[in-house]
Amino acid sequence: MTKTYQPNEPIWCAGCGHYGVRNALLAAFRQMQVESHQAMVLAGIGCAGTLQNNVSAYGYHALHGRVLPAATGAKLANPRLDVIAVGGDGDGYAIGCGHLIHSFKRNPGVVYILMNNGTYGLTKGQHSPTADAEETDEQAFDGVQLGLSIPGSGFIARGSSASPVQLQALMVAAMEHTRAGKGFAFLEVLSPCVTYNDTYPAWAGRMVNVDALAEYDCGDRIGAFTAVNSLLVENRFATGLIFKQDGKSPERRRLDSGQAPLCDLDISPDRQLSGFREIMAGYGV
Amino acid sequence: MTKTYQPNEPIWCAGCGHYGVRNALLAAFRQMQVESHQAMVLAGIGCAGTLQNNVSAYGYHALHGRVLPAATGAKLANPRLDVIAVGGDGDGYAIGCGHLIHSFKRNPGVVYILMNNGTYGLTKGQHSPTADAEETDEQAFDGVQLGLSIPGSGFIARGSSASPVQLQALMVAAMEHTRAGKGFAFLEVLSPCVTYNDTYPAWAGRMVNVDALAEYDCGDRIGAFTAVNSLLVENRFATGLIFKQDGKSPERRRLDSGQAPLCDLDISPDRQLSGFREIMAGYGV
Amino acid sequence: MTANALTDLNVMVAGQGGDGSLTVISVLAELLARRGYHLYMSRNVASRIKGGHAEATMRGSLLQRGCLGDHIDLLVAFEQEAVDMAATRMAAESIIIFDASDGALCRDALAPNVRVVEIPFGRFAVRDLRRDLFKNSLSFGVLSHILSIDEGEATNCLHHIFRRLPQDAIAANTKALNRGRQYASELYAQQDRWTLADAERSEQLLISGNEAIAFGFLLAGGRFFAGYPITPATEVLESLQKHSVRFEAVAIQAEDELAAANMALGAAMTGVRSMTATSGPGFALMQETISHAGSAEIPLVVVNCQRAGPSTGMPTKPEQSDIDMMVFGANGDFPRVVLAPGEPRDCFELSVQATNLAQQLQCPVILALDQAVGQNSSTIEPFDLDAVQLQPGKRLDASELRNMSEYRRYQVTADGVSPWAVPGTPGGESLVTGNERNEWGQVSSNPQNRRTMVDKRQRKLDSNLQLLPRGKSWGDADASIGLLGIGMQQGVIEEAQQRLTAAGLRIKCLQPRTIWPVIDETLDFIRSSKRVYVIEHNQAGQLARLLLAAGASKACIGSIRKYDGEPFSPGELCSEIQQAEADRQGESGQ
Amino acid sequence: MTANALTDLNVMVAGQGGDGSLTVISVLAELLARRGYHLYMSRNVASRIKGGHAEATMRGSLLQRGCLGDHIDLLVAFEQEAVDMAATRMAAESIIIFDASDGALCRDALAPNVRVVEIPFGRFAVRDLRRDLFKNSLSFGVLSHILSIDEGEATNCLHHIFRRLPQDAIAANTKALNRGRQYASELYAQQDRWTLADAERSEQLLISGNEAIAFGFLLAGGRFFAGYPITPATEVLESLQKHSVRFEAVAIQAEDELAAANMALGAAMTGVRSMTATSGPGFALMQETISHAGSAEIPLVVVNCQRAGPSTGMPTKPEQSDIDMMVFGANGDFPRVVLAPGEPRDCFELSVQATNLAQQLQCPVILALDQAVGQNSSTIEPFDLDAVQLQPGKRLDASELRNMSEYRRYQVTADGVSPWAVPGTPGGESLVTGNERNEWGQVSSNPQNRRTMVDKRQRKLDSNLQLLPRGKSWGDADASIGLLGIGMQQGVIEEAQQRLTAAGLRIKCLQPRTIWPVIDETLDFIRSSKRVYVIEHNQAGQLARLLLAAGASKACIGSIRKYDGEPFSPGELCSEIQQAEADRQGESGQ
Ligand SMILES: Cc1ncc(C[n+]2csc(CCOP(=O)(O)OP(=O)(O)O)c2C)c(N)n1
Ligand SMILES: Cc1ncc(C[n+]2csc(CCOP(=O)(O)OP(=O)(O)O)c2C)c(N)n1
Ligand code: SF4
Ligand code: SF4
Ligand SMILES: [Mg+2]
Ligand SMILES: [Mg+2]
Repeated sequence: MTKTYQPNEPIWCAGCGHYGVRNALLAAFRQMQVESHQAMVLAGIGCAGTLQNNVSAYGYHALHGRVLPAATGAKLANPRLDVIAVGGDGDGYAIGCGHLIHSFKRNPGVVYILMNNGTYGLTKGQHSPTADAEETDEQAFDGVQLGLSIPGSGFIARGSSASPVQLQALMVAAMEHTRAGKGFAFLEVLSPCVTYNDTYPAWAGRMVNVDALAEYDCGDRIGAFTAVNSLLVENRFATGLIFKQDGKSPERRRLDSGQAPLCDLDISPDRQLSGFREIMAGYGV
Repeated sequence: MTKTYQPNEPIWCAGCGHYGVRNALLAAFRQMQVESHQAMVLAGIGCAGTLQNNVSAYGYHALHGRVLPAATGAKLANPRLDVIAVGGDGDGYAIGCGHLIHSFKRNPGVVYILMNNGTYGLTKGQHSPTADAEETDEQAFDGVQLGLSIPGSGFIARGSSASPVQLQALMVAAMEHTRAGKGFAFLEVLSPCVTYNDTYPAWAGRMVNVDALAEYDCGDRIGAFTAVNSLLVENRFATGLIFKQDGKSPERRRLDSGQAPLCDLDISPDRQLSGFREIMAGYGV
Repeated sequence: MTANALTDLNVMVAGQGGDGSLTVISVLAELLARRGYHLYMSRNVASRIKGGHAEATMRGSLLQRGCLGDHIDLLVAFEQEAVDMAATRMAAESIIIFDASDGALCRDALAPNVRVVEIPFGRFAVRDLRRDLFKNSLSFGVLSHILSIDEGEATNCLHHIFRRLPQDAIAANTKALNRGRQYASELYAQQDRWTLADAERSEQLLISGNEAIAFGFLLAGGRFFAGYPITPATEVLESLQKHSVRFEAVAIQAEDELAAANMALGAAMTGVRSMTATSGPGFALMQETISHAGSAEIPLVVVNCQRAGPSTGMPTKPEQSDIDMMVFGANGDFPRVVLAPGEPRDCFELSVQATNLAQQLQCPVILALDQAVGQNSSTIEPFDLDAVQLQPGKRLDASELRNMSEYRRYQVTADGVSPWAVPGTPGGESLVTGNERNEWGQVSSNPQNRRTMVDKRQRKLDSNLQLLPRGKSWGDADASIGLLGIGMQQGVIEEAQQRLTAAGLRIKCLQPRTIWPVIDETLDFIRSSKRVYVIEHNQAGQLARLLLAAGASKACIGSIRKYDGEPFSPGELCSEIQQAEADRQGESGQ
Repeated sequence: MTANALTDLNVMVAGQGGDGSLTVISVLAELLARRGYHLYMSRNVASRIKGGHAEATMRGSLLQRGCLGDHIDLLVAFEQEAVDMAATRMAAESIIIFDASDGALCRDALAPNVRVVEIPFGRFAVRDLRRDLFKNSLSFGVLSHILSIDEGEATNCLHHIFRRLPQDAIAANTKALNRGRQYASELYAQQDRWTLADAERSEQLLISGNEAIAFGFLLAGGRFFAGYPITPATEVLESLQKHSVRFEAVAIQAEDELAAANMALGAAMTGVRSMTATSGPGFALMQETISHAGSAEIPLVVVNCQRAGPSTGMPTKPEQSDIDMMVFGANGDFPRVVLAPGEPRDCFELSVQATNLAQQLQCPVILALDQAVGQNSSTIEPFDLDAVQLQPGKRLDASELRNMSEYRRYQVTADGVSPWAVPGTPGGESLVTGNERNEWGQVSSNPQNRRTMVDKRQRKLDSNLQLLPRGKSWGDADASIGLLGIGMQQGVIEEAQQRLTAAGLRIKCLQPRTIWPVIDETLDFIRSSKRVYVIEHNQAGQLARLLLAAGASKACIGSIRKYDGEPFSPGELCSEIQQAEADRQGESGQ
């Protein structure tokens, strides 16, 4: 076996929620029998954005806010990879939120795990878009609700680093969704920052697992919005698999139309000379 | 009277929807007795983003996608201005959509008129985020639905350049909302590009004016989402005043707390020397 | 311009956008090409949508030319404004074909020796053929008469251009053509007609720089492109969208330039050759990403088709004022390559090389175009497709990896380039990052490691200079005066040099094609000259300054600049140089 | 280090982040300040969150110093790693106070002449005082003993620092202090104690560059700030958020750097003085906006507190590798000013000047800091607040406007600056745009207008050079050897020069404070020297290259660079220069 880098131990503060996310991801990888060379874990910048260093995979540390475009490019180019994008709420809801919208819309087969702690951990505790309304004079942003508002969004879930079993199950469901060619899977994880915004106590009683509600239909967008919003105005969070709808990812659409994965193409020019000549002829005068 | 620039005639193609937007804005200005020196019209880049040249006001041509941050800065600095931001769907839903989310959240007293034509007019007809699903393999984006998903959003409306009376009324309502210190007012206008994406015929029968529905309650976020989404899946557009909720804008919050408009502050350092000395003393050793 | 067989002809067709000026030019281009002329074509449209002044200009010449000529010989004008705007550029004895539908031409702005043929095309088209649009074929009829083209040849060319139209449309246009010829023969004296040469026709392409960039990228194995529309770079995206399906490639329109560049990075990491293209404002937005590609060592080709800045500037006008940004922009020190093609063939070749170089050096490679290079079209010999070779760089496949005991993504090597494996390859797991890191890719701020890594990255350039494309030089190699310019200056410099040489000045020329790093070839050219005029389109003299920064002697560099959005004409450049030379002589005479 | 009254003392406290190392340094700082020492303080934290190696280093000196000394005289180490990392920097006869709670110190890496005092602080703190945290006061007790401080003075300083804590916390810390003193007197020989000087205490501030920037901005009338957190620039945002309410100012945290910069533009257009602050990656994102401010002529101050690049690089380490980007980044040609302060007073002064200059020139003004300048603190004399003057620039109020027959936002003037009115002023309606435009602000691509407008904008710099801050020069004005450096180099150069002078080398020094445009002062300094060593923190020699580009002679410039994330120490710089001089002598001897 070729020796390659050994995953570091996480550098997070003791008690940080992000440990729970990493553990759930490792467990999900085991459960899904993900081979380390077939997984690509891309991360934004922040405390959350160091998770890739603690997993055996092809890891990439993107620019702040740009993890989703990079993940999209990677997945389109090599659809065989399990492409997992991770990052914090600053990364995904502040500087990167334009790309989040367009990832829902474009629907690439990327699992996106966003660790929401209501703060900028790495830069030492500034407000993030999900920070409490009282502190910011602004209403806290909700990524799940946003996802529901984008036509074509197909997998929206929320877990918590305090509920490892549910979290692992949601990760597995997300990976299954992308592997099935259905497209983008968004999983927000409530993952407290014990150092700058310890919401463990505050969040503890506020989560409502929709998976456990008998009447909840995760295929109904309006119903999901109604549930999520009703909880939100009561200062509570819906968790679980909140919305799921089968779409088709662009990379799967390519494969279905008979095109090979980009990364497998034989690109030597002599293989397609006739095609090139034809295009060139089109410029002839 | 000081002679200043004379608004140009629009440079739009004959029949462009944007004429209707300009005319409605001029009419709304008249109706609201907006004085030209008290209005600031900021525009993004695109065909839509030339409207400021055709109005008597303080006009500003922002960078592509950045009109909302610029408008926010202007309004916070001078809350007396009627700050009107305008732009296209490429400007607002593609490159600028992160700022749109945060403008809903931050809630400055800015009227934002987004001219949606499903295409990039100025760069000659590429798809915009609201382009038809069939052409792009992606579901068209909907800004109204997005707005509803942002907690704290307070004014969401849609008009059409083909319905001048309604459009003018919505503009007036938006300006009243911001003038009352309630915050951000978002008005999407269906404004066809006759040259690259002539949707006049396609859109004609698809609009449903919620103002005309007896049972519609524009104060109910879930109800609004339900209505908008139900229409959307039938390929129809809700128009009218879709959602309204009274908030308080940050500039109004400043004024209410007794702070003067930034632009009125006497900034000569000797006026506040004691304050400065006190801060300096805090650094003393 | 003599009445005998024309060796060089500049024709402008101008009117309101939407007038179809381009059709007239296309038919004429077909005709000139058949007669063995080389073509150079430029469009000038106001930054507005439909309507607004729009002009298309074509130069046909028996010698290959890389720019428009000094003057316009023939103007087809559909409105007064078109004449007024072109007035000062009209050659002596030139001819204006004027659409007098809205009244007679006011020729106040025209020199007396400019001849005018007035015909109310539009009115006639509507009256005789029921559609204003036919004025184009009508005016081509007039043109063909003046150029002594016989009916058969004119009709042939028209039919060729309209070959995809329905039969009745072709018939109507043919009718319009003949009406035009008829009016012309009534109005335009037989003895004043011009004649075209009839040179040997060779196989030619008529292609723009942007199109050639896209084509070269595909040839070089490029299969992932992400871009965002922006004038004047959009055609790279559009060409690739057109051709992508055939090559199973992806050409994606992103939500903005940040997404485009980062998608390209994501694809590049999987080993797929990737590109993005933009113009100044978008390139400015991509700065952080370009620095990241430099830091994380990801191969990426970025096209910057420059327009007049700063900021939004004049989007449809050419400039070379992003040289500073391309060479020196973005945060921190990192290796990058900037290549500057001068015409479509160059665009093709450097696009191939850039795509290869990115793989070989694992760093950002920037293709610096300007609006004129990117959007103007010219005829060139067909590309030599067989000559294109792929350079894979140090890619490791699964079996190579299997035989290695260790794999470190950022292994320190003699030439600074680390062998790499792409995701999906067993044993190639690695950490790719924009942070400083050790060889394994693990974040490190150890000072010794830091020095090692900075040096490693820099070595990628320093020890691979031989891979960088050389420039094109011509003229009198022993001359003491040099002309140096990149991009759109190439064609103008070439013609100016020929004229100056004819006027007795000994001159040598260099068009550097690698502008960063500044390679020895460029410095040697300067060192071996008494003075070098650096010709460029910007206010600051960015290229001249770059050469000074690279060590060129200040005494040796003369800076010739223009920044009004209009390319130099060869004559203008000649006078600038002659003036500068005269000034020098004056100075040294004192 | 002699045992007699210390004139210069470097103390490091190091452990795991969260150990409270900073408290020990704060109490000691208070003590030294009372004794009339000047202070320079630096923190070095790993790029991780809680835990990870963290160190705080303080230099106390009777002469004002702008950097740390060559060596550490006293190290308080809470773990083995701290000792290992500092080992090579320990001075001869230096002392390490080691927390032996986890076992005895392994002193393999230490020179034999380093003395060690081992006390299990942590264990004792928990045992005697029930909280690990008290180890800080314990260790200060030991320190105070070694430094021969009497109990009263030590207690006083401790109480001052803890004055905002509850009484029982103060009491417990006092107890810890005394325990520490007791242990020390048992373990540490009386005769080996050091003594501090007792110089005259003057009023001093202890402030960082970032804090001084924020304060200067407020003084200069700055009332709108928008930023986005980024190391090492965040303190500018945080300081302004702290102070904004008192001055009715706005300090807003935007959703990203693009929003921050454009919000600042929006506010600036209303006449409110506006600023944003960031570091390399964020500054790269702001490039398009900076070009826009240059084009649209909007006053904007942008702080770039540089960190080690490229890309994410080493966020907590200093570098000066964005010089290229600040001077040459962004699209197109436009006027800009780049100022580089060297220490907190400079930060304050240049922040005031930048805020004024932006108004006077209506263009972007960039404040170039580096992590060391921005985040290190030092003692300085209080600022002269009365000296601050506001320069309003050419602002028109309503009555001035009323008396004008015409108002053109972009009026062409002799010095290129146009009088302007802000929204809300009757008669000042105007079009502000990043497109090229005529005087009224209406979009135009007319070539003549274009030239006029480019020239107008450039004139804003060229005819206002007298407004730009001069540098600081010192040393022997007639020397033929010059040292030149900006930012964090200032303090190191100063000290190196003193030592070199003492060693017999004649040297003059310049710290340019305006780095763009390159002003005559800088070029004159070089011209009047036989050689100038340009000292900077980056790999490429960006500052040296900039000076070459501005016309400095290549033969004259020597480049001394470092890029490992660690500042030069004065001794290191001395050797570099002596080595370079020796090399020169060697060469010329051949
Ligand atoms: C362009 C850019 N701007 C700012 C930063 C500084 N920065 C690093 S991480 C971060 C935010 C981290 O917050 P979040 O994404 O919520 O992650 P967390 O640390 O809370 O897990 C910021 C602003 C950066 N690296 N790049
Ligand atoms: C940073 C940047 N990228 C791209 C462009 C080019 N551009 C100008 S307008 C435009 C889109 C226009 O579309 P839209 O906003 O929908 O306005 P419309 O023309 O349709 O009214 C684009 C991409 C630009 N000016 N700046
Ligand atoms: S600062 Fe917060 S988010 Fe970061 S590692 Fe510590 S607890 Fe986790
Ligand atoms: S191109 Fe389209 S959007 Fe632009 S002016 Fe013409 S019709 Fe309007
Ligand atoms: Mg966070
Ligand atoms: Mg549009």
